[in-house]
Amino acid sequence: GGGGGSTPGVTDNSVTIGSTLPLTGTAAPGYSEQGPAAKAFFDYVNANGGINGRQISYKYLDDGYNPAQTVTLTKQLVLQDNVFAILGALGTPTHTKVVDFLNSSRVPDLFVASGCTCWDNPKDHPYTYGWQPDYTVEGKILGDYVKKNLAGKKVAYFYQDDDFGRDGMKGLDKFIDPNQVVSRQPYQPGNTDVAAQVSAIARSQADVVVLETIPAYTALFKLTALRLGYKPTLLASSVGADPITVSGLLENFAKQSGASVKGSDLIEGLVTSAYLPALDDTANSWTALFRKIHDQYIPNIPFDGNVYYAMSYAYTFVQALQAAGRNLTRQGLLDVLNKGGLRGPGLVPFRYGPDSHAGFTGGQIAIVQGGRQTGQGTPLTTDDGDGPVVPFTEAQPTAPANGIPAP
Amino acid sequence: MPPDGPLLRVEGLCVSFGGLQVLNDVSLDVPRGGVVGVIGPNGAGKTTLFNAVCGFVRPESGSLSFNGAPLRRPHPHRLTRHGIARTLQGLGLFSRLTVLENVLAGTTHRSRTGVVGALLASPWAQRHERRLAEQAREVLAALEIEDEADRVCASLPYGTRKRVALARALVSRPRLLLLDEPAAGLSETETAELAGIVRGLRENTTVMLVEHHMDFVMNLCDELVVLDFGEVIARGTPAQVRADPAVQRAYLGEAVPGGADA
Amino acid sequence: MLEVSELVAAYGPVRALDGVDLSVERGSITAVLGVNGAGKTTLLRAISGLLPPKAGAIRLGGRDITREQPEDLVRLGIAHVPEGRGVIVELTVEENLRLGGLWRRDRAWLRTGLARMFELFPPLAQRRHQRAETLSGGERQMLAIGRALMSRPELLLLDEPSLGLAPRTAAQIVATLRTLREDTGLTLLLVEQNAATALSVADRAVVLNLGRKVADDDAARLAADDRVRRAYLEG
Amino acid sequence: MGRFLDLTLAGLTSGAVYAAVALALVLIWRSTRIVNFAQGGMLMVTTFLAYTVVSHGGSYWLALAVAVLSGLVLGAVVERLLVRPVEKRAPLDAVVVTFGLLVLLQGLAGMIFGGTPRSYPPGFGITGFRVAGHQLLFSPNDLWVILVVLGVMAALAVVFRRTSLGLRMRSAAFAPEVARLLGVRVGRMLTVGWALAAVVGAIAGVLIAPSTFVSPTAFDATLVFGFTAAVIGGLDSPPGAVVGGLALGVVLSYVSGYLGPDIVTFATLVVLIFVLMVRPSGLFGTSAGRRV
Amino acid sequence: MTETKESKVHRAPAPATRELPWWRQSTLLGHTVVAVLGLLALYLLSISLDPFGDLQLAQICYTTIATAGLTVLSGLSGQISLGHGAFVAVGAYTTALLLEHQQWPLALVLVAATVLTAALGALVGVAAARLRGPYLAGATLALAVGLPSLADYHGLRDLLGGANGLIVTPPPPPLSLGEAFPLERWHAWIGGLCLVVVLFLLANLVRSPLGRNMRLVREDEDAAALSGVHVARTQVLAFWVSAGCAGLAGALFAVVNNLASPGAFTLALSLSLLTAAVLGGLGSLAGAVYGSVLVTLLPTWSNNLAQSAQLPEEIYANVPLVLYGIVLILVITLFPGGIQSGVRWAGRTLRARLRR
Ligand SMILES: Nc1ncnc2c1ncn2[C@@H]1O[C@H](COP(=O)(O)OP(=O)(O)OP(=O)(O)O)[C@@H](O)[C@H]1O
Ligand SMILES: Nc1ncnc2c1ncn2[C@@H]1O[C@H](COP(=O)(O)OP(=O)(O)OP(=O)(O)O)[C@@H](O)[C@H]1O
Ligand SMILES: [Mg+2]
Ligand SMILES: [Mg+2]
Repeated sequence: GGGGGSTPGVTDNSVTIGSTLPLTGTAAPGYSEQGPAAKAFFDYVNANGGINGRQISYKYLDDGYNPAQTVTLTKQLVLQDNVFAILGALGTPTHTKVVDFLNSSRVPDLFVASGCTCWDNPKDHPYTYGWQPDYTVEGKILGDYVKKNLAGKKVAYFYQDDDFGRDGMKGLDKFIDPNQVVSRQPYQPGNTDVAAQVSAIARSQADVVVLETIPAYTALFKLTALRLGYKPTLLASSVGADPITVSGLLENFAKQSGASVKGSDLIEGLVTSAYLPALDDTANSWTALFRKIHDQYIPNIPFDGNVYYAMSYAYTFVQALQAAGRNLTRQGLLDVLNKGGLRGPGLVPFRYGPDSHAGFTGGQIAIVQGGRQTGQGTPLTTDDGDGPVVPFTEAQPTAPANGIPAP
Repeated sequence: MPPDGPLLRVEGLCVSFGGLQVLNDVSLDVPRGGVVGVIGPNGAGKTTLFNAVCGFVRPESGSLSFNGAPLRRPHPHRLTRHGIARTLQGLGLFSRLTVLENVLAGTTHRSRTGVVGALLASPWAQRHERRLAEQAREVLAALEIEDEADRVCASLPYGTRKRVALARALVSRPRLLLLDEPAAGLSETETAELAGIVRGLRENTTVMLVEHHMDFVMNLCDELVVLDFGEVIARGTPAQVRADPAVQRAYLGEAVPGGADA
Repeated sequence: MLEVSELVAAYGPVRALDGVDLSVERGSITAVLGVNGAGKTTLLRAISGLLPPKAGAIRLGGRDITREQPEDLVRLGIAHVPEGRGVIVELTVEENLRLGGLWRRDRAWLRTGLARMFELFPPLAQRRHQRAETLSGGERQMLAIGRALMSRPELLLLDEPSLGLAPRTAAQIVATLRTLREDTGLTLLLVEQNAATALSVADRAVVLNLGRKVADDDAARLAADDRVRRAYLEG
Repeated sequence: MGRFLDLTLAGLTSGAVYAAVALALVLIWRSTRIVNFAQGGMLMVTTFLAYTVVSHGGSYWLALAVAVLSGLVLGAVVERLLVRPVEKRAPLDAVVVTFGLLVLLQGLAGMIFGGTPRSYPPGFGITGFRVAGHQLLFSPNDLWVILVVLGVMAALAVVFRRTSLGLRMRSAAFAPEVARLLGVRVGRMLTVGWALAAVVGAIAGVLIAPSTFVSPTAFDATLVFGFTAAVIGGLDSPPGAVVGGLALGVVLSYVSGYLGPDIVTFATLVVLIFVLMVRPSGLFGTSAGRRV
Repeated sequence: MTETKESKVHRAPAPATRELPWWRQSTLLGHTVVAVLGLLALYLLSISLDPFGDLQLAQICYTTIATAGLTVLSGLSGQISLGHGAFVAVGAYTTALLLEHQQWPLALVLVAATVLTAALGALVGVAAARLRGPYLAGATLALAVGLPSLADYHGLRDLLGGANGLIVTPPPPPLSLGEAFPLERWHAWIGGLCLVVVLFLLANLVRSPLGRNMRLVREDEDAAALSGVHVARTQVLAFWVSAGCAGLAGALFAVVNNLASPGAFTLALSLSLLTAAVLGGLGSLAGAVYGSVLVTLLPTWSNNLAQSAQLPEEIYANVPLVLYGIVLILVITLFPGGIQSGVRWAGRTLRARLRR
C-alpha cells in the first residue's frame, strides 16, 4: 500500500518535484547547469529502480532571476502541477518572495540554493530548509584563516553589494581585527566596470584581499589587478572560487600575457573554504560517482562546481526520500530531516534539526595549487552567531556503489 | 468697445538668424476691417514676419501691439484666445485625421472640457462639444466642403485641403486672420472664390496675407506692404505699389502678368 | 520621345488615372492642366516610376519603361520635381544640389553644375551651407528645380513649379527653361494650376479631368478655346 | 591625485567601449532612422563567432577579421529580411522588431553556445604602462581600444561628410522617396548602412569582450551605456558618439570612485537628463531649426 | 455664387442636431454599458478558472492597465516611452511601503500609488515635453534602468530593501467569501475591477477633446499650437495619465505577486509593455488587451511547449526566448496595425460575407 492518495505529487510509482532557477539572462551563467545536473542525478536513480518503487519526476523552470517570474512559476508548480516539494530553488531575491506562499501551502521547500541566513527560520517557515553553508559561516571560516595565518597583514574586502557580500563580511569581521581592514569596496553585479574599486584596494596596499564575489567578478578583480601590477594574497568564498569556472574566464588573458601561462596559473594560491570534495579529486568516491553520472547524462555541460553542487543536493533529497519510507507524506519527509544525521557528499554535517534548518555547518580551507584545489587540514565547523570555529574530525562516508543510499 | 487705432501694430521689428538679418526695422499697421497684403521676393522675410507675430520666432527688438494692448512674448497656442488665427504656408493640416477633426482643432480654445470632465465623459461637457461640432460643420458648409467632413485629409485634392485649412482658422472666430500664401496651388476659379470669401470676412475679421499671386493681391487688398531683404521698401494702395519702380525691379520683374481676371 | 498609352493608376480603390494617352515630342514643352484632383500629379508620379501603374504602357524614346524603378529612370534622363518640392530639409542646400547630379559620377560636372545653379538662383548661393529646413518656401522651390537640373535630364517633369515663387523669379525660371530647351533640347512636361501662365509658355497642352484626358491640342489654340476653359479649367 | 588619475584613466577606457557601441548605433540611426535594439545581440553573435576562431587556435587578428566579415553579412541579412518590411512604418514597429530580434538572437546563441561566459583575449598586453616607477591603470590594450574607436569615428565622419556614399545614405534615410527620384538606390543604401553598422558593432564587440566576457547577455549593460552615450553626443554625429562615450565613462568612473558603485546606474539617468535639458538634441546634435 | 458664401461664414443659425441612436448620443451611457458587461464577463471567467488561471487573469489585468496607459501616450500623443517599467516600480514600492508601514486599507493604497506615480509622471512629462523621437526614447530608457536601481542605493536600502526588494503582504480576502476562497481569485477580482475602471476612464478620455488634442500634437506640433492647443501641457497630461495607469498596475503587481523588487522591474519589463501595446495595435485600447494577453501568456505556453518536447537542456531553456522573438517579429511584419487591425479586418470580412 502506498502513501500516495492524499499527498500531492505522490503516486504509487512516482513523486513529482519542481524547482525554479535562472536558465537564461544575466544570472544564468553557471547556475543554469544546476537544473540539468540535478535532473541527471534523478534520471540515474530512476534508471536504477527509483526510490521505494517511485520514479522521481523533476521539473525545473526558468525564472530568469526575476522574482515576479519566480512567484508565477512556483505557483504554477504548486497549484497546477501539484508538486510534492520544491527542491533547490535558486537565489535570495527570488526565492524569498515565495517562502510565505510555500509555507502557507505546506509545501516542503528544500535545499534552497543560496547561502542566505534567512532560510533558517523553523518557527515561521517550518517547511523551508537551507543547504549550503550560509555566507556568514563561510566568512567566519575565512576570517579564522586570516587571523591564524595572516596576522598583522593589511586586509581589504571586495564584495558583492547585497546580502551575499554583506553576510560574508559579517562573518569575516568576527575574526579579523577591524584595524587590519584597510579598504572595503563593493561592486554591483551587472556592471563589469570595477576599475574604480580595484584601484582603491590597490592604493590601500592591502597584502590580503578577501573576495565575496561570484566567479565572473573574481576573474574581473584579478584582471584589473593585473593592469595595476597588483598581486595580493587572494581569499574567496566558495561561491566565487570554483577553479574550473574562474580559470576558464582567465584562459585567454593568460595566453596574451605569455604563451606558456594557463588560466589556472592566474589563480594559483587562491584560498577558499570548501564544503564539497574537490572536482578533480578522483580518489574521492563522491567525485567519481558524480563524474560518472555527468559523463553519462550531461556530457555537454562542463563538470564544474555547479554540477557537483546540484548532484549533491539531489543526493541529499534522495537520501531523505529513502528514509521517509514507502508511505510518503510531506510531514514524513520533514521528520526525516529534523531527526538529523544525514551525511553524504558534504565534508561537514548539516545543522538540520527541530530548531535549525541551516545547511552545512562549515567547510575546509582549500588552496589552489598547480591548478588544483587542495584541502588543508581538517574541515571546520561553526555557526552564524558568535560561536567558535572548531575542527570536525569525523571521516566523510563513502558514496554508495550504485549511487542510491541504503534504506 | 474696442479702442480706436490699428488692430495690429508692428514697430521696429528686427529678426536675425545666426548673423543673417531677416527682418530689419519693420513697422506696419493693420487697420481694423482692412485687408493688408505683404508681398516681396522669396526669402524677403514675409513668413518670418508672421512667425514673429505668432511667437514662433523671438525678435531681437521691436514691439507688437494687438487691439491697443501690447503683445509681449506671444505664444502660438495663445493666439486663438487673443483672436488671431493663421494658416501656414503649405498646408499644415493633420493629414491622418478627418476634415471635421481638423476643423474642430480650431475650437480648442473654446472647449470647456477639463481633465475630470474628459475622464468621466461628462454629458454637460459633451453637449458643449456637440455645439462646437455644429459650428464646425457650419463653417464647412459655408466653404462648401461639408460633404467631405468625415474623409481623411490625406486623400483630398489640394484645393479642398486648402479650404480645410481656412475653415480651421475661421472656426476660431478670429479678429485678425493671417493667411500665408492662401492662393498657392489653387486654380484661377478657386482663387477668385477665395477672394470672395476673404472679402466677405471683412465686417468681422481683419486680414493680413502674404501672396505671390498678383491678380489676387491687387484686387483684394486695401493696402500693400512690400518687403525686400527684410526691409519695407514700399507701401500704399495696390495701384501705388504696382507703379513703384523699386517694387518692379525687386519683385514684379519685367513680365507683369496681365490682369486676366476670371 | 515620351509615349503614354491607356495609363491607369490608382490609390487603393480610387482610380486617379483612367486610361490616359499622351505623347510628348523631344524638345517640346507640354503643359498638363486640370482642376484640383484631376490626376495631374498622379500622371507625373506614374511616369517617374513612383506609382506603378495598374495598366497601360509608358515608353521613353521607344523603350518600354512602364515597370522601371524611379532610380533607374533617372539614369534614362528623367528628372521629376515633385509636388510640395521634396527638398531634403535635413541636408544643406549644397548637399541637396549635389545629390541631384550624383548618379552621373562626373566630378567636373558637379563642380560646374553647382556654380551654374548658384548663378541661376542667387539666394541659394548665399545659403549654400545652411540646412534646407531654414529656407523660405520660394527658396525651397528654387532648390528643388535646381536639383533636378543638376542631373542634366532629357525629360523634366515639373509639378507646379511656379508655386510660391515671386513673379519675377517665376518669369526667370521660365526663361531659363526655355534657354535650356534651345541649348540642350530639353523636353518639359509641366503641370500647372495657372492655365494662363502655363499656356503662354507651352507648345502643347493636355487637359485632364477626373483621370481622363479631355483635351489635347496646340497651346495657343487651347488658350483660345473657351469651351474647354469653361468646362475643365475653371472647375 | 593618484586616485583621480586612476579614475580618469579607467573612465576613458570604459568610455571608449561605450563610444564604440554608440558609433554603431549612430551609424544605423543616420542611415535608417531606426534605433537598433538588436545591436547588442548582433555584436554578441559576431563576437561568439570570433571566439570560436580563437578557441580553435586562430589568432586575434583572424578572429577580428571573421567578426568584421560576419558582421557585414549579418547586418545585410537582417536588413533585407527583417527591417525592410517595417522600414516605412511607424518607428515603434521597428523598435519592436529589433527587440524581437535581440531576444531571438540571445535565445539562439544560448542554444548554440550555452550560457557559460567565455573568456576573450585582448589584442595587446593588459599590464598597465609604467610611468616614473608607477604602474598606470592604462594598458597597451586600453590604448589600442581608444585608437580603434577614434579611427572608426574618423572613418565614419569622412564617409558621411565627404563621400558621395555618405550623402546617398543620408538622403535615403531622411527622404526615401525623394532620394529615389534622384537616382539613389535606397534599398541598397539601407542594406549598406546596416552592414556597416554591424561591422562597427562587430569591432566594438571584439574590443569589449575581454572586459565583459562573452555570453548571450554579456553586452546588455554595455548597450544601455552605449545608447546613453549616443544620445548624449547627439544621435547624428560620430564625433558626438565618441565624446559622449568618453564623457559618460569618465563621469561614471568618478561617481563610482567617489560616491560608490550603487549610484552609477542612477547617475547615468541624471547625466543624461542634465545634458538633454540643456541641449535637447545632445551635445553635437543639430537642434530642430525652422519649424513653420 | 461667391456672394452667398461671403455672408454664410459668420452667421450662426440654430443648429439642427443630427439624431443619433441613443447609445451613441452619450459617451457616458455607451461606455457604462460596455463596462458593466465587461465586469460581468470577467466575473464569469474568474469563477470558471482554477487558482493558477486566476493568477494569470490578475496578471493580465495589471499588464493591460499599464499597456493601456502606454498606448494612450505613444499611440495618441505620439511620445515614445521605453521607461514605463520605472513607473510600475514606483507604484509597486509605494504599495509595499504603505501596506507595510501604514496599514492603510487596500483601496486607499491603490489610489495613493496611482496618484503618487501620476505626479512623478507629470514631472517626467515636463522634461519629456522638451524632447523628441530618439532622444525621448533614450531618456526614458535611462529612466527604466536608472530609477529602479535607486532601490539599491545605500541611503535608501533600509527603506526599499536593496537588491532583495520588499515582500508585500496584502490583506486576505474578506471572510464573508468563505475560508477557502482562493486568494488568486480575490486578486483577479481586484485587478478586473481596476481594469474596467481604467479602460472606462481612458476610453472617455480618448473620445474627449483632450484626446483629440493629443492626436493633433502627435500629427503636427506647430499646427496644433496654432489651433490653440497647449502642446507641452497636452504632452504632460498624456504622461500624467499614462504614468498613473502604470502606477496602478504596479500597485496591483505588488499585491498579486506579493513583492516589489528591482529584479522584477528591468528594462525587459518596459520593453514588454511597449511590445504589448504595439502588438495589440498602438493607440487602441482593445489592442492593449490583446497585446497584454499575448505577452503574459506566451512565456507560459512556450515553456509548456518546450517542456513537453523533451529537448536537451540548452535548447530547452532557450526555446521560449526564440519563440518570443519570432512571434514579435512575425506579428509586427504580418499585421502592420497590430492584432487589433487583424481583428478589424476579420470583422469587416465576416460582415461582408454575412451580408452577401
Ligand atoms: N530658422 C532660420 N534659420 C536661418 N535662416 C532662416 C530661418 N528662418 C528663415 N530664414 C531665412 O530667412 C529668410 C526669410 O524667410 P521667410 O520664410 O520669412 O521668407 P518669405 O518672405 O516668406 O519667402 P517665401 O515667399 O519664399 O515664402 C529666408 O532667406 C530664410 O532662408
Ligand atoms: N495618397 C493618396 N491616397 C488616396 N487618394 C489619393 C492620394 N493622392 C491622390 N489621391 C486622389 O487621386 C486623385 C488625383 O489626385 P492628383 O494628386 O493626381 O490630382 P492633381 O491633379 O495633381 O490635383 P492638385 O491640383 O490638387 O495637385 C484625387 O481625387 C485625389 O483625391
Ligand atoms: Mg514664406
Ligand atoms: Mg497635384
